[in-house]
Amino acid sequence: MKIEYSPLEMMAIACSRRIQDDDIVFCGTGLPLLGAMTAKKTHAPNCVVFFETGALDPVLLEIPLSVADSRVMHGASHNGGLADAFAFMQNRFSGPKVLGLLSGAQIDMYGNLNSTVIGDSNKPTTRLPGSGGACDVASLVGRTMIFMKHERRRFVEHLDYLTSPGWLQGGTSRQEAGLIRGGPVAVVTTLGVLEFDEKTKRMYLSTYYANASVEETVKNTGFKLSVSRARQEPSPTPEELDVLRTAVDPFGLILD
Amino acid sequence: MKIEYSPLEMMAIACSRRIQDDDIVFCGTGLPLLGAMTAKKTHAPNCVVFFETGALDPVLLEIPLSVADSRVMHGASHNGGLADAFAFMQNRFSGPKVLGLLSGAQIDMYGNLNSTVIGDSNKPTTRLPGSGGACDVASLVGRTMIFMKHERRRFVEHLDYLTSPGWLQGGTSRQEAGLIRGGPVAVVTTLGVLEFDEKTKRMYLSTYYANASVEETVKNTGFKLSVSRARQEPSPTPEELDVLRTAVDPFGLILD
Amino acid sequence: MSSSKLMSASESVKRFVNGGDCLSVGGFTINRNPMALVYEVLRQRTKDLHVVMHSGSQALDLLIGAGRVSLLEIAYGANGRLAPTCVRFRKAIEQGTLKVEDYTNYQMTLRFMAGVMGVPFLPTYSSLGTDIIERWGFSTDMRSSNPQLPRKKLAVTEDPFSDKASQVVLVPAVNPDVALIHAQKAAEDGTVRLEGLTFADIEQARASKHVIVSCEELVSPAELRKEPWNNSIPHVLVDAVVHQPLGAHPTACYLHYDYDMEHLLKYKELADDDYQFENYLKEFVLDVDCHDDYLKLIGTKRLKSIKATPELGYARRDSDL
Amino acid sequence: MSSSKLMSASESVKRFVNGGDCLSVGGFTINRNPMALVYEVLRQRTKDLHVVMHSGSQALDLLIGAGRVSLLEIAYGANGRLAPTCVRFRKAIEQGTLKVEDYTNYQMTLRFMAGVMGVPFLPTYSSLGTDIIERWGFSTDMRSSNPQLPRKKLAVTEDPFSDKASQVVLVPAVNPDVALIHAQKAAEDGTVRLEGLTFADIEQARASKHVIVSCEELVSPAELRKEPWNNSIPHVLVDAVVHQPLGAHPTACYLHYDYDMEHLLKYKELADDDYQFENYLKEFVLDVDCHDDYLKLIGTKRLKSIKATPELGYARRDSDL
Repeated sequence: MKIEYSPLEMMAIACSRRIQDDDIVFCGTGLPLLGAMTAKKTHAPNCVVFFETGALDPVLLEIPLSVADSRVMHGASHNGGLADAFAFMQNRFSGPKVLGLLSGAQIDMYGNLNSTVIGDSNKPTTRLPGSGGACDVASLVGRTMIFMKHERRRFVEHLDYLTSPGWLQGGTSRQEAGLIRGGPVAVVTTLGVLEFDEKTKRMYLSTYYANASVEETVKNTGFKLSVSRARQEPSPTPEELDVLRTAVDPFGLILD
Repeated sequence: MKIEYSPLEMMAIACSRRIQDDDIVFCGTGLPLLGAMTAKKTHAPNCVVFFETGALDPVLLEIPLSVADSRVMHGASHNGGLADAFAFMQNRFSGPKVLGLLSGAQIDMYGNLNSTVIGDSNKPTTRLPGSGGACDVASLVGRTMIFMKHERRRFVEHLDYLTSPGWLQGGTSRQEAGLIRGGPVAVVTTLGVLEFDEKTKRMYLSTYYANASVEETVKNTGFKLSVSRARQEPSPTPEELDVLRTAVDPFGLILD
Repeated sequence: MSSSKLMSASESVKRFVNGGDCLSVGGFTINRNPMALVYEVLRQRTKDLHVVMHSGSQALDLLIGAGRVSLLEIAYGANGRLAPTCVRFRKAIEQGTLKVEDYTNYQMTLRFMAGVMGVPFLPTYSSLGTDIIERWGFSTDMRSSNPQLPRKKLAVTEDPFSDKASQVVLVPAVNPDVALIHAQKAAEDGTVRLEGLTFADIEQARASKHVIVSCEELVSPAELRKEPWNNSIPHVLVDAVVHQPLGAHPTACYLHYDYDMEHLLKYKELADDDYQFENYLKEFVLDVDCHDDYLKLIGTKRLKSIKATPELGYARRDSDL
Repeated sequence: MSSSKLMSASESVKRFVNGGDCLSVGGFTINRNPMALVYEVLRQRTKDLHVVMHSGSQALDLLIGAGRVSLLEIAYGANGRLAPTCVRFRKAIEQGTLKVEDYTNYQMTLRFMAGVMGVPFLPTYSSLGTDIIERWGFSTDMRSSNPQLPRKKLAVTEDPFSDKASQVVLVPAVNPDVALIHAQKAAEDGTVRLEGLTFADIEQARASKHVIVSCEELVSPAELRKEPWNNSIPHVLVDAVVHQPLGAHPTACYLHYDYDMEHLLKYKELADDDYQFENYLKEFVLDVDCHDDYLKLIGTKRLKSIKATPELGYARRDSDL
């Protein structure tokens, strides 16, 4: 029997699979949050969800629509303010344990993100919301996973504004800039999952979804993409889909 | 009718008289605290008592024996931690409103204090408790008042260790060192009250108690003391003494 | 003992907010924006504001849309998933009518903290290697002529305690002229208690010269002073206390009400059109006398629908279905 | 969901405190010293400790008196008015058996805060022009051979945001190996709630690699998680929870009991004599199996006399008269 699922569901599940049981998962809202909630309700029951607004390990009875939604804190172990939450990520003991889930309007081959402006930063064609906590998370936590719509205009050779640091100019440039740890480990897109070469820190295609293909991925990427290591991402299991649809987003607030 | 009173009572009252109704009074324990409590119960009902442990504007039902005594916080408007309390003193809006009450083992002619060591700092004859918050208060608040036993060995030409800054080397040296405000305005001793020359910032005798004299003060000071501006400190009024004895320290915890 | 600081929103803004002020607005995206106070700032035609905040949303968007903001230092302008970028914020920057300086949420928080602590800067590793450091929104000329702007956006320096070359970003302090905060509880003496998420409200208040606090519940000083360690701002730092239930509408206030999703979505649509935005501003703010009259426009039915379930602090979604 | 971190004091010290560790002790002078945990450190003969704290008192004095401390970074060593200078602390420094580095209370607090924040330093104006900056207790050699010591005691630097020459003191971060904290409430998952004065306990805990918390009351995680904004330390940062009523005796624990003035005054007297101090240490700590047995030595009559009056949080003095 073939199981039907949407690209958004596949993304949430691809994310979920990459979350480990001992991760402290920094979440924004939307799909990344669904990924974390799915992980927690399947293979990683001990992972801890954490928001920049300070709520740590809440019981998410309903999906928050902002990290400032009162829903992020029910049953949490602690709610500090922003100062506390970001200190937790910069701290030498807790910071390395945090997996940050991020997204952006543009991404380059080293996983750097733009969420500030499209066009000239002093007279932009499109103004975006700005960093918020994204640059902080990308700078400070142990590792990050990025969510992107896989479109050519988003996967660009040069960002219009480098808001959140990935591997900067690749190689050892991130450490050389003074960033103390971290960097992106995966980019979960609407077509597949990209990872970064251990040495060059350039993005390559790691997996493509059953509904997508290597060619489609290449066509929708604005820079040269290595695909030699690409394999197919396993389709969602019935359990994964069931948890996502009935326990994580029953009202289809994000998935519909 | 002659009113009997002790030197300690006179000190507490001399302090009380120099507290203004809009002061936020940083208190340690002991006599300075009695001074602040007396002021609050007489001419300065709106002055706010404040401890480095964070309690602001408490109702002091009993006299605390340490700034960490649980008695410092009953009915307070706020209890932050140390970080909060010291930030309050360094803050550009609240800091200038704070009057700090301090004491020390040694004082020099510019109102600098030593509460760290007697003798060589690496091999002291006597180890004292250390700065605690004294150096912070002396550095950061709008003005300070100092309590001292008036003894020659305490009023010294050279401190063994400069723990808490007064007017440093006098004149404009305090500002030149980078301290943003503050400095001592009075030294309340067992014999009288000393103040600082507006220009040179050298200590001079401002008032002597009725039970003491100018000569006694000079004899007990280890550096040359200007006395030309000295007048007699008015004796405690019956009201001042009554408040101090019955409402402030009824068990004689400090006064006896 | 302390005299009462209780006054109307109108009186508080008249006394403590002036044209040209550096204004800090509390809350975070769709939560606890001090809307009643900001509506009053709009009504009093206060101009030429310099706004400093971290994650701005509804309050900020109205101030910008009404043309009251000339300088903005900020990390984020969005209404959560209800407006991925605040509409009037976006338009004003795209049209070049608003000068903006981009920081991160942590950096803005550190700027307030430095202001609280009375130090010129605080350090962080965040943003090393990014355009947050490289690109400045304000020119050196602007900076040197305005004492409320830091001389430099950020400064990168060497860590003097490290053996090896190690860089750190210094973030400049900010001390706003006035902070507007909406709290769950306050007392007439100025003691304030926030419940739930506090964001950077405490830092924003403590860094500012003047603080206006509106509150859902006005309680006695004695009640708040029973547990002083649970209070958020001491009375001496607060200039005005405004008792205004539903004072954060259409944003949320934990334990009291949820954000008004319908209102915010409608606003987002209207805000996209200049004429309709003007009408919205007139209808809901400028032509209204006070916040209680504004709440009448919203209507009791809507307000009832966003009322918080006590044990959750927000309005249960399934209860609407 | 999270597994239990509940264990005995003995087990917690065995697992998380090692000889040579940099140890941070919570509380402040006569309040909330983690005595049960420190007694256990003494019983387990842990040696060569490097202690970092702000205002040390009874816990510190016993560790020093027992010869377990080789390095000390501190602001204050006194028991309030009960011992203007801690006796064994004073003797050890006068006899040259203890190396000490003097900071101020704010500086020690900033050192912990910098550790919490993961930054190398924090700035302050405090101590400019004083010997706190000029005189160092540890040599450059000691510093370069011990990675837990900062390369410099303090560093004075120029403010890069100021037009005129303006100096500021940078205070180096400290990240202790382990923090010992005594709290009013904790849950087996590691969630901790302090009530009343918090001192720098939260910063000390958050800066440390390992955290052991003893508590008066063991409550369910669900109870503490009802008001997460009133919790002090999140469960993920705590390694061990020890349920130990009267765990701060003879220092005070707000809402539970007062300091034991009689015991502290007697201690001060005994501590002045080497032989009597050794006897005290044996009688009350080393020869005792556990804290409950220690409490039996103190006796129920004394413990009853220091029991807190509920509405005050301390024991009323006039009730003894």
